[in-house]
Amino acid sequence: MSCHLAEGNILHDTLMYRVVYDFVCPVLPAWLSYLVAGLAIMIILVNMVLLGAAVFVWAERRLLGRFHNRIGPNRWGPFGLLQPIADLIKLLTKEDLTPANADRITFFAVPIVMVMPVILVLAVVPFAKDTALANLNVGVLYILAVTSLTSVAIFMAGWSSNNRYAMFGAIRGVAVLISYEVPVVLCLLGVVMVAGSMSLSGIVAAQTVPFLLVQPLALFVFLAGTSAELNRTPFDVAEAESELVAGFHIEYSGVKFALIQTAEIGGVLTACAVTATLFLGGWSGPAASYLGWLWFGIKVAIIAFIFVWVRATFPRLRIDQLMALAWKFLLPLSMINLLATTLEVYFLRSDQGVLSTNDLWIMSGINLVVAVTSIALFGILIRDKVRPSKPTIPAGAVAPAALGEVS
Amino acid sequence: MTVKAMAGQELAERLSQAVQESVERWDTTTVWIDPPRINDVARFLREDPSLDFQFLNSISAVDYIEYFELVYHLTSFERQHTAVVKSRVYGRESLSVPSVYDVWRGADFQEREVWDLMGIHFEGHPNMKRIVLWEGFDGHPLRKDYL
Amino acid sequence: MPIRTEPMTINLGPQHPSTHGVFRLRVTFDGEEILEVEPIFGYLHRGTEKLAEERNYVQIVTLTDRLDYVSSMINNQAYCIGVEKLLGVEVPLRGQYLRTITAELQRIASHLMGIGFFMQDLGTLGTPLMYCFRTRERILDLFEMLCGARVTVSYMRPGGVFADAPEDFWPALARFMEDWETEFGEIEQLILENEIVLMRCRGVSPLPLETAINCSVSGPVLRASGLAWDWRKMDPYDAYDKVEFDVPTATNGDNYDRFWVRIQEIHQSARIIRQCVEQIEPGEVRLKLPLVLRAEPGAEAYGRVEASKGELAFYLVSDGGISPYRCKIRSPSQINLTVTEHLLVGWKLADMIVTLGSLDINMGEVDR
Amino acid sequence: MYGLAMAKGMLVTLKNFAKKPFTVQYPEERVKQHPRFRGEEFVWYEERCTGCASCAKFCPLGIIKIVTSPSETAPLQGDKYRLEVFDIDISRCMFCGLCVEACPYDALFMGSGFEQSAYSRKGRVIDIDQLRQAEKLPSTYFRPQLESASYKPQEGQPLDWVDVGRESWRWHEREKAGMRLQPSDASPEAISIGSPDEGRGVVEPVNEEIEEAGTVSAEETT
Repeated sequence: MSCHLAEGNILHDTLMYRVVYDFVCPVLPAWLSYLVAGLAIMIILVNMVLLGAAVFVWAERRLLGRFHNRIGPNRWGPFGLLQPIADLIKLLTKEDLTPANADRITFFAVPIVMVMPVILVLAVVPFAKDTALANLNVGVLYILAVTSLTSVAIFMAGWSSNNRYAMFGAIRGVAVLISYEVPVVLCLLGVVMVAGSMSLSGIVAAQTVPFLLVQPLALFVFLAGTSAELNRTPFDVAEAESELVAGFHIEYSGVKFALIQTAEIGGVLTACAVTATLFLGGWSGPAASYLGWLWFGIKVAIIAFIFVWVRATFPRLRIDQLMALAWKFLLPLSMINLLATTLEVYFLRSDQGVLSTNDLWIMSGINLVVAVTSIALFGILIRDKVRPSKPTIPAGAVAPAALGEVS
Repeated sequence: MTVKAMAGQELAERLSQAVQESVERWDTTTVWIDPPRINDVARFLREDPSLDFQFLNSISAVDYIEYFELVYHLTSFERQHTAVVKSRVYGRESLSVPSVYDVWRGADFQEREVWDLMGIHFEGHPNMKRIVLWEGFDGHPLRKDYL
Repeated sequence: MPIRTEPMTINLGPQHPSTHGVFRLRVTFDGEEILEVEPIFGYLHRGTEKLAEERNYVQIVTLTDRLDYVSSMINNQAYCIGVEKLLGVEVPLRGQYLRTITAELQRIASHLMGIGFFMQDLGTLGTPLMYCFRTRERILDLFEMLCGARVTVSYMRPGGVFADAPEDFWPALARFMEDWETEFGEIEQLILENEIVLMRCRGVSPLPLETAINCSVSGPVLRASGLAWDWRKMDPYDAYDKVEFDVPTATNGDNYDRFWVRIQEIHQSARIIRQCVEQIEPGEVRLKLPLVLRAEPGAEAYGRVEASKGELAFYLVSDGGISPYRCKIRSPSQINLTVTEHLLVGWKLADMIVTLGSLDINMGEVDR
Repeated sequence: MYGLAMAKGMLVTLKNFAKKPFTVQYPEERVKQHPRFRGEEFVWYEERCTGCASCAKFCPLGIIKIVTSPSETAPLQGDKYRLEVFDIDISRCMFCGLCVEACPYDALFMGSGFEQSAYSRKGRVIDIDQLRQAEKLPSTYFRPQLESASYKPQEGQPLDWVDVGRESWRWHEREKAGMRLQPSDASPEAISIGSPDEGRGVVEPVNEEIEEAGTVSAEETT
């Protein structure tokens, strides 16, 4: 019974998979152990998303509490750590309502379609050295493709709920998702170009200098774009609770609502993981061969903190302003980044097409200047349109001057 | 610099000159208007440059059993004076007076409220329906005989 | 070829997170744009005016607390001024100063709520709101020290205030006035210049002065449109003629101006409080009036104050009995709503919420 | 530059992130209550109460129900009315404190509690026995004599009826001397004063003796 994986298999060089495969293959036929190992890893991954979402819910609520100068949930378990479990129990025991006029099949399918991409994305993210479910050589492309599914789910939710608020939310959500795909894709092109690889492991390996420094503009655009795609303030127009109450998921309750929430929060975690991988060097760090998990976790936590921080600070943009931001601000920025990176890569790369660490440092210097100047330039260009001429207090004014002279 | 209340007599003289047979009586602070002339008087009060009552503070209605009294509190920002104009509507059933909606938009909700709670109908108001109570409510609760 | 669109009618409220209570708007949208809007209210109607006809003059003070429940001190003041005009009495000087101080503290608290919920409507996740509440909480603490209640205060009585401030009130007030600047400075730094706030509010839903006056709009909304009209200046009551303050005005009357005027008024209120604390002298705080008051038959009074939301007035008519014959409440929130249609039509859904927030209505007062 | 104020705002929130929360965790930790706090569980001193029902007349909601019966000795010896029913419907009470303000004999005080819940509305009607047995921790609301003695109800020192008033009243002395007789079983017709409407037109005496405030000294009562 042959027990080794075929060369060229996309799974063959991921440590996680090999460990499980080697464990089961002595007792099972090859095809079955192939399947069993895959299933085992999948279960681990799904649970990781759920657990991660639970921890993130708790962390976000605690952090938001501190940002608001209050305590935050602290009743269940030490520091309120069991709060997400209490929430979950509440949601699971709630009545699961379906509106009478809803499109039932679509309505039912939405939570599943929403959760799926989140878990699928994590399949290609390396958590530590050689530890990803699939070391896909088109990883970045795969991520972009899979995350686009969310817009379908949002539109399904809005349509099937047969609720006007939900419809509003869905239309807004789809518009935002589609617009923000463009700058995100363009800024990722820069990263791919510098790394010379589309596989996430390859990108991590290429980061002898973290891409945070090499591609600051891309990081900025990527963070803004992802937070728009994840419906987080200041870009949360699709579920704007002060306008649309809950937006596209207004009719969902119980288990379905729990799944949608999981998808959203898991989405944030996934975005943090992808950002950490693409821009902060993923699992790399001192003693990364066995502490990779730790470095990765710390980087994800930092990005997540920034997400929460931004969420705690800013008001929401209006939908047309949000579109303008995507097309007039983020898109040009990512174009500039793409242009600068292209030129740098063209002139700096060696004959084999590889960039050395020195080259990366040079690039990061140039790109920092490019980033600061271009953001400042846009800032100054936009300024006059929104900066108010300050109203003033008339000194001791009482007379209704605006009405004309007092006789 | 403070606002001063306009004397009733002065206002009454101005009004009786401008709008024929509009003033019923007056005292030191108040002028009573003949109900059908309310709209004309209101327009004059707002448009006359020496009166210039651009601002309608409030419309109140008081139920005195034999009659209802409508009270208009007015202010002029430019002249910095205030005035009280009243109007007595006799009877209990199907009362109707002209609306001042077209003179002061601010009368919109207040007239509707007077109709809702006191049962005085304002002719010429474009949206004369109940405001704080629901459609189909029986009676007008602020009347003294409403129990 | 133009795309054919169909108008869509939505009932916004009465249960909606940002209608500030049980307010309902029937809105017709074309996409995101508002074609038609009709405000519908009355869900919180409690018949205060009818109830007032059954209570004696002092008991009505407790009803006024519940009108605009975020600025009950000013409601008390308006009512008490009405009754004093009806009786033709004047409050002792210390009583006047105490009323002015508490009313201005309440104005700060009310405007803080206004600003906080305005920011909430803009879509912040509660951060500015919580900072506003932090400051408001300290004001409520001062109120508890004064009169034993935090929100429904019933502090004032016809003829003054019910009791002098306890001794530890003055150091507490001084401490509050010291810390207040930095706390509020933080809020200002967070929101006043924020570009997103500017983008969302500048030039949105402007209210021309002509319309504002014709629609009987008052308070910060009127001043944001450019008219420096403040009843505290123009018809001084209590101690307002003994203190100096400015009337902040803006010119455009858009959402940002309304919000900006509120922030500036908070500063002016603090200025008034400082002067009052300096000027106040020991003495009587309440006239010796009978517990059950009677006014002359046929007497009437229009007691008006500049409340935090606009001109709040009580029109009282007496028939010589122990309760007013008629007690009409001119509520600024309700009359400010007259401009809703003018402000909202043509703007977007998101702007509508912000505009409602900038009008700073309170349903307890709209419906009474 | 555009965006600077946003960065400034981020700094503000970060600064507040490091600050101590201003809220407190309620059951374990409480905000400070002030002595004037108007709260639940009215403090009632039977010894001081004459059953005049001023409180009931002055209650804006009419939630105080008082039934008294005159004792046999009342007309001759100036003994007070005997209270049979003193019900306060706390579930409708709005704690405005007007009943305390109306009491001319300092017999009724606000309490300082705020956390007494019950499963039924009936359970929230405080009757005369509960009022008798309740711990006497009067709030200083509208009682300047307590305030000038800097009494703090939250610190939990119950006050006796002799310590709370502005002055001693005649019947207190008589009661001390044992002059009060027990009423006979066949009590005369009870007078119920419940709704404020029945109190209409009554002009209460001015109870404004605030300047002469002070706690009752030992000599006065003995």
